[in-house]
Amino acid sequence: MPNVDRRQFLKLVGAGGVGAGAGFMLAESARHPVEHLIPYPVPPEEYSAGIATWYNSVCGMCPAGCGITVRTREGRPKKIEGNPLHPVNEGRLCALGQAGLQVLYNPDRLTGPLQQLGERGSSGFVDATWRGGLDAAAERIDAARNAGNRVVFLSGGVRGHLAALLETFTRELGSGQFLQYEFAHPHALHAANRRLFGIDRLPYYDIANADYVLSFGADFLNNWLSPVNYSLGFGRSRQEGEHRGRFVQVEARMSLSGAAADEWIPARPGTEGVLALALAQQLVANAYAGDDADAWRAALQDYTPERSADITDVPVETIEHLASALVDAGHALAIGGGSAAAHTNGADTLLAVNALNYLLGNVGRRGGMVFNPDPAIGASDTEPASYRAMEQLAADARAGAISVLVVSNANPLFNLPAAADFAGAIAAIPTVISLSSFMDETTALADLVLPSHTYLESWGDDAPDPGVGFTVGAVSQPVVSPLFDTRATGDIVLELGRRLGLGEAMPWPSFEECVKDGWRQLHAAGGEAAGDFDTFWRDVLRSGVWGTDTRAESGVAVPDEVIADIAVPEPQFAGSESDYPFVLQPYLSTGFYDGRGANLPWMQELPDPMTSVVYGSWLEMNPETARELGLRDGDLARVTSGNGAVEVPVVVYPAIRPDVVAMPIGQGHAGLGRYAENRGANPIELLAPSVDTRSGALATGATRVSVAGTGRRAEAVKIGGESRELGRNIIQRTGTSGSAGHSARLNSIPIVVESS
Amino acid sequence: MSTEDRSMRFADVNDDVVRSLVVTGRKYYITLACAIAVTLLCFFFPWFYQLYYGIGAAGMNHPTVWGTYLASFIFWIGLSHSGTLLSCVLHITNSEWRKAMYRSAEAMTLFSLMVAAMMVMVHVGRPWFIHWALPYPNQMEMWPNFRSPLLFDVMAIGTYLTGSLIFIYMGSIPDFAAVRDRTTGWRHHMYVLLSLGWRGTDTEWHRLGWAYTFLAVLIIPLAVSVHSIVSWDFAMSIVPGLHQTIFAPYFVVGAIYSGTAGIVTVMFVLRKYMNFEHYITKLHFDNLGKRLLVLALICTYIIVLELFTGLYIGTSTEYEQLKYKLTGFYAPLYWEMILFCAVAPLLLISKRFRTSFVPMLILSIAINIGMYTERFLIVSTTLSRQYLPETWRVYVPSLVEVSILVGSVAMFVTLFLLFVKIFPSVSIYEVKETMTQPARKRGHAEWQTT
Amino acid sequence: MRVSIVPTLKVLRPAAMIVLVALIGMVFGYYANAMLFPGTSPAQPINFSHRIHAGDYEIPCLYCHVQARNSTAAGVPSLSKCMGCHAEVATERPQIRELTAYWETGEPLRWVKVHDLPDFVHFTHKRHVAAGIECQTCHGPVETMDVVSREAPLEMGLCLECHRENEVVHGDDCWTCHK
Amino acid sequence: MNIFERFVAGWRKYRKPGYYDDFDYHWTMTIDLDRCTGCSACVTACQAENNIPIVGEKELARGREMQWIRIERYWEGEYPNAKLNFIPMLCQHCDAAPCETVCPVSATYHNQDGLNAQVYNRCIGTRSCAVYCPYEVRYFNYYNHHWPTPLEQQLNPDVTVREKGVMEKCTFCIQRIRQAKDHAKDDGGRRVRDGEVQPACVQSCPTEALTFGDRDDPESKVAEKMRDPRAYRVLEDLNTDPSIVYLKKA
Amino acid sequence: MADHVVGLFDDAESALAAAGRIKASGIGQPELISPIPVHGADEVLGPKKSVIRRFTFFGGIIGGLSGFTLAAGTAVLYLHPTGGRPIITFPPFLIITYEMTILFGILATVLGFLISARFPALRDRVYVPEAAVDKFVVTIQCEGDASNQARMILGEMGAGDIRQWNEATP
Repeated sequence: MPNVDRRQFLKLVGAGGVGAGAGFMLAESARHPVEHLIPYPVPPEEYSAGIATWYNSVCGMCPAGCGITVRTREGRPKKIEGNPLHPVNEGRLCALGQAGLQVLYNPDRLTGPLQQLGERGSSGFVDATWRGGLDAAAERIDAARNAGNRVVFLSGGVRGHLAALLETFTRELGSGQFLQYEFAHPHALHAANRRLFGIDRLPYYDIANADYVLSFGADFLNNWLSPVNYSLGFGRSRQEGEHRGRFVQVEARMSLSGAAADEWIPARPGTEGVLALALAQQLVANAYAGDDADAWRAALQDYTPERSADITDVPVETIEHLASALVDAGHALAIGGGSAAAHTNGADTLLAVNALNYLLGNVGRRGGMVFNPDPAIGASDTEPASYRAMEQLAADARAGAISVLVVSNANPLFNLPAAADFAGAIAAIPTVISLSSFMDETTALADLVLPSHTYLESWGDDAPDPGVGFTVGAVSQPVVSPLFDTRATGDIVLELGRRLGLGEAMPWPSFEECVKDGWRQLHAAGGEAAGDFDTFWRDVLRSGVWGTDTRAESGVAVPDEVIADIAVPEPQFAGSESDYPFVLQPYLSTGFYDGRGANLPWMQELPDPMTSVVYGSWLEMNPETARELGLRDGDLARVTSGNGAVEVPVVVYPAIRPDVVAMPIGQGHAGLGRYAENRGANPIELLAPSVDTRSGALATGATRVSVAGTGRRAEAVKIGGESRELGRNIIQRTGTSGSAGHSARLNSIPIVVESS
Repeated sequence: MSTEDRSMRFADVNDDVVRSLVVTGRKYYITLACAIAVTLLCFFFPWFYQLYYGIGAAGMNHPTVWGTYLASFIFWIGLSHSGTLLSCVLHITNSEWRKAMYRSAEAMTLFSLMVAAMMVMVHVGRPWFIHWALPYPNQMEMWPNFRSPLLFDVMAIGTYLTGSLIFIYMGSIPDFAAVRDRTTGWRHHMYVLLSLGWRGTDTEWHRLGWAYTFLAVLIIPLAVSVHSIVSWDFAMSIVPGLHQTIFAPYFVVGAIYSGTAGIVTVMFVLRKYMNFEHYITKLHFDNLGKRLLVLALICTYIIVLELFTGLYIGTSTEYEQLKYKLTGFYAPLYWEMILFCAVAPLLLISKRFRTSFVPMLILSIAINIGMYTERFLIVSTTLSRQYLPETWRVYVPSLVEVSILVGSVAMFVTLFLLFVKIFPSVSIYEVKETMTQPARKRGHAEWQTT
Repeated sequence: MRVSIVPTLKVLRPAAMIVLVALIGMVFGYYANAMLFPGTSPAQPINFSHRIHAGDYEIPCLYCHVQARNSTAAGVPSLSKCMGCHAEVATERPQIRELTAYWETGEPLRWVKVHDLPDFVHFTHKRHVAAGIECQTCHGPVETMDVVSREAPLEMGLCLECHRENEVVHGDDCWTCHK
Repeated sequence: MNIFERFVAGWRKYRKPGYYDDFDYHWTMTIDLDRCTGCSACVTACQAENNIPIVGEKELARGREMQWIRIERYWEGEYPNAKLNFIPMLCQHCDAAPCETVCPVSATYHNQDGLNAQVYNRCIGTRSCAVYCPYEVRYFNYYNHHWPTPLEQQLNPDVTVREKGVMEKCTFCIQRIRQAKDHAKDDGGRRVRDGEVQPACVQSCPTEALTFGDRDDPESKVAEKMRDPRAYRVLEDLNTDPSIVYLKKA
Repeated sequence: MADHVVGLFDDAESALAAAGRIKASGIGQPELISPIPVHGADEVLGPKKSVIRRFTFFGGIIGGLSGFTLAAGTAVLYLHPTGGRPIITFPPFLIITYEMTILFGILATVLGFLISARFPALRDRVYVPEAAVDKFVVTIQCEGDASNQARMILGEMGAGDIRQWNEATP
């Protein structure tokens, strides 16, 4: 290099150095982060990295009791699918069931026992130990027992051996009371069945083999009783039978099932039973030829089409064509429940629907309804508590009769109307212990929180109700080792039992043993033929389900005095029509069920199938009504009942009666974690404490409200844009050429499959 | 004829141009500092924020995945279409009046192309992998997809940028040489290198003339192809409102239109602030005005054509699309575009209007605002109304997008300000060609070019 | 007045030199980093020697990396596997003592991944073992290494070349590895 | 074969429209609209299987939903004769897909199984594929999405988690298809049987409205359903040749 | 090195005439240095042919071929069938071909220009700075007698200034 002087040399060295440093840092920044391989010190059985393991269990998201199979990788559940062997869902599963993973992995789960040091409902919860927590709980219960005060164990719907265990626990306590509160429990259907058929069980509806389904208010394709099973049946009825099954839905607001129906009939709310009786009357008049035909004729003579048309707001022609369709169909099936049963005459309505089934000869028949046998496992004597029972509980509490309340898997504060003042009741109970996995509204008021496992971490078993018409039992097993410092409900109860000296009645070291013991008895009942228990147990765990597979078909007789007594009284609504012009119909939402799914982000982001709204609640009203009230889609409206008021955005809904407004249940939580908190409004709060007179269930559809605009806008977040097809023929129909005349050219080109 | 002041001599041209390069006032520095500051603040800062955060910083949503970034991209590409293309066409047709203004028009091309390339970087989701769109050997053995209209863009814009750069440079070589002789220091070295040793011999002029003409001939079809290809980014899709054969000519015309308007703006600024009153005259504005008028009429014609065919066919998708365009959420913008691009330019019929500087400036800016709106509407009205009504959703640009748009203008201004200090922004030798030639002192007949 | 560009080039030479040297320095620095700190043979919590186990004692790879045969991951042997032998064998060596300490406390070993693929690459050992590909093809002569180091670059080109050479059916479909 | 013949053969091969002589498998889904109730089980199944992020209310309000399969709803008529129809909309895996040609970096292409592949790690995020797709089933990652602990433990290890700036869409659960093929290969190199592989949405559908299989196999369920006179394809006049076949509502 | 005689004229015509006379006198080939291209220089100084057009032409052809090869080769080497189109697809590949034709045409034109005009200048050449402003300059390489003759001609033709130019002493 010629003539490089000192200065230049130094510059060059400097430049080289800077360049080298820059290059070095560039390489450094492009470096991959270090990853680790951490093998188990001792690998669990069946574990192998990179290979999925499937466990069969039972879904705990709603009372339907579907069988699930959980795919796990590296010891972590990754996906929940239906268990193909389980007769209830045959491998299928609804959205909420699949979101069960987010119950397990919910970032807002309680990670260990908590003790309230401050005032109730304050943020004074401090971490506690299980030992301390259980000691404290046992001490309080013991004190109450010794003082002869009541200890109430309030649980959500439970079945199987857990129900039996809880029953034993409260019974052995002496002063214990066991209550199950399930918001959507079909009390009215039970009552109607009891009354008409003398059977206190839920029927299995054989929709698959029915070719005409007439549903009164039951949203059976969405979340009524056993939706996955009904959906399977619906699909098969529609397209797998000899004829395409027809399906008619009667309800005031089009539900998801109403959307699937071939015909949707908006009857006046609470008068669905009258329509059923009108049809029955027609049936008896024209087709029915049973022995008791005369009795029926006499009982139904008032329900002429004309009179019924007046009451129900369904045209006479519709009634007549429905009646003749029922007669003509090979297997016509009537289903009643949901919004039709949510009135003060709910049980009577269902009684009328049942009567229709009876007259159609459906009971115990293929393509009709078959009553489920008694559950094979964990038969429980405890009736799920109706609203009336809960009111009683609250009254007792306020009267100071209850000293300890243990709440497990139930959220009465959210699921009871404000009118019930359950918060006030809880305030009067000296000790409240919550076994919830989440900080829900009720748990927030507890003194002691002993968080339980989620259903994916615990042992259990179940006899689905409604089942499939034959005996089915299913075992639920933990599919993952507990994520947090929580314990199974059964284990907590057993532990409390030990501390309270109830070990004799509850001798099991763990709830797993309790379940196993129960199944051992079940196995023993099978006698010699059943083989040895370990093999049986392993097989049951592997398949996740056990039972028979034939339905006993049997007829049922209806006593004449019951027939003579059949009538559907006029529904009573809280609030005067002039002050509160609209009937409020709250309904279980697809994603949240009765509110329990609101903390699952998948469910929050699942667009409501009917309106495509996410993350929020809304008020559905007829376009006509909206026009009269001067409201547009997205206006914030104030909904006022005699018992409260909420503000929700309006969603104009083309398929709802003009005198009805509807709101989904599920949002409006004050607790339950980041995804649920302070979002939307809870329509249950608005409800008047009216009950179904026969069953004592809360009549959720019996409240009148007034709606007024607030002048503000708060558009509900919607995924969908324009909700009309605009003649683009996206959804095509056979027969009539859909909505657009010029669309014929869009018809399908033939898709040829060449056989090779 | 083309210079106002016949008493100007050749030496004055050299003096004026060199002065514009060397003598720099405070005003210039302040403007430059402002432009750079705005570029950094409004373009780079939001862009880095967006890089860190994700494209979510912009307002795009599910059906309308393209937004103002792409609209700006087309806008800048369009603006580039007047300069080099116009210069080439005028060069080939030997238009004298081109000579005073073509240099800065070409610079506009160059810089708007650069800004357009930046808009692509801003637009894509992962600009750190943008090199995957270029064909180069790599260990993944993955090359770009040459079937993609977007890759046509890459090739066309790359070629156009190269071509424009070379074209403006080739035309400037004699001027660099002239400036070289008058400068000292680093400027001198720079111009020595840039002028390549130009002397101005008859051979050199001859070679330059040929090369320059060839380049012009090559660049005209190139420029037409560039904006056609940009239009194909849209027209090759099957989206109602985009899938139209008229799009390529529409875009080309629109591009030249907005570009010509852009030239008017730049001419005004140069004339006013670089003291080029002698060179950029009413004649230029008059001529540009006439062209603008013609282009406006063609543009209007195509707009009407689009409406007419769409409404006449009346298929659901086209019809809904047009209805939305005319009366929907974006309708005010549409009518604003019609006003600025189709109605206002009719003023150009008046010669008095064409030869008044300030009204022309205002009109040219209005046209470009209108044309920007037009590009924005192409993206937003069509993408938010496609085949499935269920997906229809309105798109509103976010603050980041608006800021980046403002920043991109500032970037253009910055580049242009730097340009006027490096390139002679008026072509010295071509201006001299248009001037009264120096004549023999001994009474030879004077001759001049016309 | 001169027209040649040569004098100017001469004037600019020092500046150009600086830029050039800086660029060379940058390239040098980049590769120096890659050479000096390649990260291909990271330090492990226990100095396990594949040379001794796989080389000297000729223990087959699949004896410890059992799952390579049937899983996407080859699997790192669990502590219990190590202790299966080392409860008896060479118990006195300091490294084995360390191992025993891990075993006794039940603390898992944190091995550092040597052959690490990006998350968007879904490589499966099973298929490659089933196809009879030697482990050494990608992992290098591990049986000669005291400290395992990554020999192959494990980049897409490597996979693609092998897939094409062996005429893997649809082996260059992107979704073979990226999904 | 001399060089000329080789050239001609190569030319013919590469000039063949669609290139593939025959797809190895021609995966197809049929959706029976008469069965679909809009219950959205498929939507959640897809989210769980394919690591689809939780977008959040704010982002949903800005219209940035992420659902590889969505339920579209169209009202028809007015009260009291209003009807609501559902149609599940997912990537149609068109054999003449407009989205494929437009990608400048070949991040989306058609593979030998008749699938419209999307390679996330190749995507540079021009979003043109989403513009070109008439079905609007391509979703863009506007951010890096986060899963609050321990929700991230649910992520399916067989599916890549997409980073910001990347387009994503339905893959017909390619990880499941691959797994099934893997099993078939282990099983003596047989072909994948009908029903052996089901995407998550098909698997979950409570009304069995969705069916999945190889349309080239005339015995398969999908082939049978495609022969149904009710079969049609959405926006068929666009000639995109989709692999999703809908069965008309009655 | 070579000496040059340089004559500065005020106008193009005189310069051109002077160049013509010098050429006619057989001293050598004069060069005309001017601030603007001079019309009619060809007639006086002899016609010029440039190779640029060949560069442009062949550049374009090479560009076109390489463009198509690039596109088709890329498509064939790693097959990514898209949109039901053939692997080698004409309409799009022709566009690539078109763009590459123009790109290579432009680059070749520049190359041709640089080569044919002998740029960049590595050695000093005869030059007069005034020629970049307003003087029309005639130069001729000559020594001795020829030089005097040239000076005479230039002077007769009205050169305002006549200089001697040498590479060593500019």
